[in-house]
Amino acid sequence: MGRASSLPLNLWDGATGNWVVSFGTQHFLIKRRGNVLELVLISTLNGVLYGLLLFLMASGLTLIFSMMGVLNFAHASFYMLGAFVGYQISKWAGFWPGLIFAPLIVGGVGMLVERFGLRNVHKNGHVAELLFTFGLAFVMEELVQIVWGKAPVDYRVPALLDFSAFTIFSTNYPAYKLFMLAISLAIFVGLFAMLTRTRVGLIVQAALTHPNMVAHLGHNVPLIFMLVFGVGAGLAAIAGVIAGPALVTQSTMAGLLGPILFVIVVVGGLGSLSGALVASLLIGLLQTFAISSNVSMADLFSFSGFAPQPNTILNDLWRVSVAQIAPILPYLLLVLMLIFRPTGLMGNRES
Amino acid sequence: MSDTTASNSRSGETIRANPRSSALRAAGPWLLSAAALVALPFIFRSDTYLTVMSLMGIAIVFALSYNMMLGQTGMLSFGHAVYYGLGAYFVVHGMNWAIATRAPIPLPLMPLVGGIAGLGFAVIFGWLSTKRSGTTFSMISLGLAELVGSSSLILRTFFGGEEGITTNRTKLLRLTDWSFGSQFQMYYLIAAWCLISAVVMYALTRTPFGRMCNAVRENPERAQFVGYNPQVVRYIAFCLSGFFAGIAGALAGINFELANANLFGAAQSGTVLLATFIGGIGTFVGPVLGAVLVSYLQVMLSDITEVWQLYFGLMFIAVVMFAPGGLAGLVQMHAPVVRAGVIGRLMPSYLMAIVPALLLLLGVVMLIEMTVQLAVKQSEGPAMKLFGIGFNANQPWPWLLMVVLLASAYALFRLVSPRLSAAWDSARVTAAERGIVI
Amino acid sequence: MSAPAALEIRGLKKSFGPAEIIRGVDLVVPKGERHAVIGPNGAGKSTLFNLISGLLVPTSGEVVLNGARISGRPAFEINRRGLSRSFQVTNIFPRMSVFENIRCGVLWSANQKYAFWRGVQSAAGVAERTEKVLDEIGLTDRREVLAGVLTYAEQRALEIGITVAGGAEVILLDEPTAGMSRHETDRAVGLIRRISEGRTLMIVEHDMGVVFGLADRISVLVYGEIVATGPPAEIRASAKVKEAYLGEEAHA
Amino acid sequence: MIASSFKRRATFALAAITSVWCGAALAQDTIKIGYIDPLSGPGATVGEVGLKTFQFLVEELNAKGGAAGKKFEVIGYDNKTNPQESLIQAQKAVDAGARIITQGNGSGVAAALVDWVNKYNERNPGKEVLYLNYAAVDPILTNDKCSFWHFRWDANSDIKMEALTNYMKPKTNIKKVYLINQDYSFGQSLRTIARTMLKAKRPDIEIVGDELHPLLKVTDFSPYIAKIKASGADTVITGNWSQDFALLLKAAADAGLNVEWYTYYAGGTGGPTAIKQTGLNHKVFAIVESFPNDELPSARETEKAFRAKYNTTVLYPRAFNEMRMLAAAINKANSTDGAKVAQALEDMKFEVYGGGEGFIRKDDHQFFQPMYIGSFGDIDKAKEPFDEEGTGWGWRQIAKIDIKDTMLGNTCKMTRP
Repeated sequence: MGRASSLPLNLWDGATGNWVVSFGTQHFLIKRRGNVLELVLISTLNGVLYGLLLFLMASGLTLIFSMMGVLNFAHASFYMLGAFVGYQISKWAGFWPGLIFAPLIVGGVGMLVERFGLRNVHKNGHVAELLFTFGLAFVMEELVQIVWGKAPVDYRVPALLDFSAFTIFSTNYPAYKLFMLAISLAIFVGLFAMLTRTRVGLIVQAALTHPNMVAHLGHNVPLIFMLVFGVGAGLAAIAGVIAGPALVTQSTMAGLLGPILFVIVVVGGLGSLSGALVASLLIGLLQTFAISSNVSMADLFSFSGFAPQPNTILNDLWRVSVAQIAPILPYLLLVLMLIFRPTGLMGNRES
Repeated sequence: MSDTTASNSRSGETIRANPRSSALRAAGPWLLSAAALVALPFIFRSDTYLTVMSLMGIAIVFALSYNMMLGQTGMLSFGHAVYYGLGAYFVVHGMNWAIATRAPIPLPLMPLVGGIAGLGFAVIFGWLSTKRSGTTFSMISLGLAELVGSSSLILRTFFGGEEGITTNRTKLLRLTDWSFGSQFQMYYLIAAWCLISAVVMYALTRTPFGRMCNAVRENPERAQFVGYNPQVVRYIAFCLSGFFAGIAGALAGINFELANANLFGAAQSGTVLLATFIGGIGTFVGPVLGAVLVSYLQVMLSDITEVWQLYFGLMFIAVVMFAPGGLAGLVQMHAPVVRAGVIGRLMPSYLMAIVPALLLLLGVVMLIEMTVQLAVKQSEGPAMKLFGIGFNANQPWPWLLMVVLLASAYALFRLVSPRLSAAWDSARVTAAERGIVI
Repeated sequence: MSAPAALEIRGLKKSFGPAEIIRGVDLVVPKGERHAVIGPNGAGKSTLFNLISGLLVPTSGEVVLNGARISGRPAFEINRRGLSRSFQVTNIFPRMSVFENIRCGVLWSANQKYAFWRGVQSAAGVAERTEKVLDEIGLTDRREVLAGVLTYAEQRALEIGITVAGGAEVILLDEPTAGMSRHETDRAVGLIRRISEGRTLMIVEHDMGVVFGLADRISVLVYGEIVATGPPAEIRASAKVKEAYLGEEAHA
Repeated sequence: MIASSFKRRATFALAAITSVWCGAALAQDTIKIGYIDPLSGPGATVGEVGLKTFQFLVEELNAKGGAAGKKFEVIGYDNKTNPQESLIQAQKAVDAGARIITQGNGSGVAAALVDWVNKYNERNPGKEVLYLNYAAVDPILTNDKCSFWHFRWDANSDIKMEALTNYMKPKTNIKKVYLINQDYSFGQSLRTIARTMLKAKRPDIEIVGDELHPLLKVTDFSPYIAKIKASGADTVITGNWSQDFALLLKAAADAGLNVEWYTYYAGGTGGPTAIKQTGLNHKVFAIVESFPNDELPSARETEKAFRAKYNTTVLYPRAFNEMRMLAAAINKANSTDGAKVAQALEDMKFEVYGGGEGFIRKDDHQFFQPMYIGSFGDIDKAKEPFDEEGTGWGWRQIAKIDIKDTMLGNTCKMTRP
């Protein structure tokens, strides 16, 4: 056979920084400007960072969803609220008090929402609870707009961390991003320790795998629910406080992230924290790497000489690059996952 | 038309009742609706109101199609706008094709194109998503909606990018001298399709399949043990719902002579969910009420206040928390009391409850508008006017008044609520004594 | 055994993870027989019913209904072949009227399938059959009430009504009298006797009075195995059964 | 003096309801302008500034007696940046007596409105509506989709690129250019024209990257910045606006990307704050028809008065041209009839806000005027009094593009009534 494989074999030529794409015996050289290794390293770091940020939110969402059966649509709104409260405190007292107090305040707000809102809706079933959080997300965005306006606020990276930590080849990596990475990791470790070492953690774990068991435990279930909701909101707020200065702090920030969180929870597997972690990292890396790739079908198959008619749907598909479809990859992953592995990566419950 | 689909309480009677009178009773509400639809443009004559009523008609079809899934079959979808949007795109392409080829298809038949497109895609996507139920189904619907929404920006040839595809509805074959150029004529086209779709969707609830939809919503496991495959029931419901969503989308496409990516958007899917739920998912008329109210508020509320979305959200939360049956649920709750003829007993305490309700509303509106004046509209200064009364929002007395309003509303509620519940209980007991099924 | 078998169970086994709940059940229920399954709590009676009716898929072995293998088939298909069951925990359509509940049980067998092109009221024979079942279970005057607000005994009767509405030849009843008063139980037994006339009945029941009064034959299930099968008198006399299950009660 | 928009809107709503019940249109005692732009939701930041600009202009014109003996009145309609919603609001505006609508945000909205105005005027002869566009820059609106009823005061995206590339032409330090734009019609047309024009004017410039990213959906631009960095670009051209601009710059500053930025909308709301945050001092350039620190005294005075009143910069100098020219056209036609006003506007020459003469090209109804390149950074407070968004930094005018260097052909085949 002339062609051993129909799949392209990609090789990176380290000496020249070019990629060699081979189809059997045919080789194609794709010239890359600059250093690919640099791109890969930076993308990996960014992907992991983005993934960990997502995990901070997804962990709370998973906890709430698994224990209370509530798909909390407003979860990303707590993230937004965390960023704004953190910003407000940073204006009065600096960044660090904001890091401590904003999550506490938002966690408190979360508990109030559970106590006076969600708990009353509980008797009307899960759909009503979901719709309640749906409305809440709506209202929270409006309230934030009234208080802080619609334009982005000037939330600054603390001076202490405003330098570049190291330089890979020629790209500076900001210290603040390393700090974000460290905080996210620390919280992940802390959360894990709490779940495996403490009494409340054990109850929570039992509830994750056997949701109907919570009621039989004899503990104060409403109180536990309230705490879980508060902790979930607080975790999202931490993500908000640390992401706020790095990304933009604006009332639209909740709407941008909300749907991705659901994807993570489902892809990771309902009721699985480690699944949520893996899914967060997967989506973080997937999106980051997809963005750094300009390849389209037209590039891949340029050797074939095939070109679809202009102004046809095929032509649209032919020319779209991986970077352009990066934002829909999570949803594609979600749909495929649900079709082929409905329990998610690490889940053991179907719905 | 107004009885519940959850409990078809008259189904037994109709067998015994005189067939002619029962047919009349079934047709009565529809004839009345038809008469009202014909008469409305002569009462509300401006183009603005014709536009708003056209939008209501579209929203009614869309909300009813949504409720085929949510209310009838128990499937919560976050992506119903997919079929709505595709309906609009296909009808606009269809119209442009008909204009270009001079195909002899009159405009009034065009919504069918959208319906068939909606059905076609529901057949494909439904096959994927109705394999699962509950939350998983909801998630798949969300993912599919995002996928289709994003692909509309990739497949520009078909979807026309962010500008979308336009058409001209007056250029199609005309059977009468109506060109459908004016909103007046467009209104009647929408009204007719709205009525036909509503009749068909209502009839669907009265078929063996419609009953099994309810059974699957109530208890999918049990449905299996009476011989039905819940997955098939859900799939058919999904497809039919997609068909009517496609019709609604096609009407929107014809009305605006435009199809674009907004029609797929999460906002569109969210709006139909809000409208359906606010109206009430437990009854057939609920979504109709919700669609009418929400369409009106969407167009008109933004004239009165710039934070209309906040009022919108608060209203929705209030419905979820205090009236989970929606508007129609509230009305339905009173049906036995009315039939027992003891509604009069509730009136005194209702009249009393109106006072704190109004005070509360006033207080909340003041709180929101004054905050907005000071926070959002700083540049315009503190001078504002509310309900025709001018004042300065930075002075203490309006805030004091607001607090007094809220506090007295709370106190009055505490005072009235025991009376209200006592009156309610007594009315219900009397109704039960008089043999009215609750 | 002269009558042909309505239901035949061969080497049925079911494991959940490492735990084997049904450990090889063989049983033949002839047409027209009223067959009771008794056994201590946790013996696997409900699991056996779930395996027969298609709610669970057996690990090995097979279930044969009227000569055709049904094990591994989905529940709705087994129901269509003429096997219907009730549930230990009331399993009805709560926000539908009593009439609707029963009618849902009738529709498939009246060949209505998924018809969305004709009215449910125009379907031939459906209303009459529903009326008849309503009459049988004594809920005619409660027809318009939502099933969810019925009394417990009424819900149990409705449960049986839904089960038999489709006219299945083989009926499985899972503890139909559990939680009932003496008086309610007597009425329920009367109902079961009426509806099982001319049908094959399999019943799981704890109330020994009901079992011995109703059953033609009894099987005793202990730890996932049938330790004895026979007419009531034989079971009452069996030392093996006494030892394994009846114990004290038989001596009393 | 407008006490509050609540009052105004409530009065209007009441009036609208009354008019419906009476079945009669309001008496035409004012020239009503329907302002159709986002006043709620994410787009409201810019939409509200626009509304304030038009309110400011209405007051200015009314103080001079209005036009043709009538006063102006602007009524805001919230289109939620949604084309369909815009059509509903346009219908409402027309019902409320407006014969002139104005809009600026979103090419999709603009395309829908042009289409709607065409159809409305065709179907309602004698009640023609004019659509004055102050900020939607998709070239198609004055080319393939041009309309007799549509006038555009903002330079379209191709004209801006023509001016920008003419400025870049002699700059020899530009060697490698990276294009990053939002993935929708505006971003796409921008990247295409940028490639064409750079190739024609500076064939030696290498385009090392050409990126489209999703519109308003990206939260972390660092992957894109990594790509720009890997490409070795020294200059980036972007049409990004709003958060897509702010986030892009933030990520660039974080990664220490040292390039020059040629932008369309760095001056937009939130843009200056973002640039200041990143510390890119005089590295970000924008092309506009006038900057706040314009030396023309009249422009400075207006800027001062506008800031005093609304605490924000004059974001839309072109809206001043639009409204002042509209008043002139109504006076010239001595009528508010849509067709007559449109005829009066065609070919009109006008002394523009920032100084110099501009004119409307009759062929396609595009307005032409001198354009300016500004650079954002620290300013000399004595000579350049205006900073932006309280950052202490401001715009410095670094180049003027003569009107002849902004002229481009068009493919418009206008049908006139």
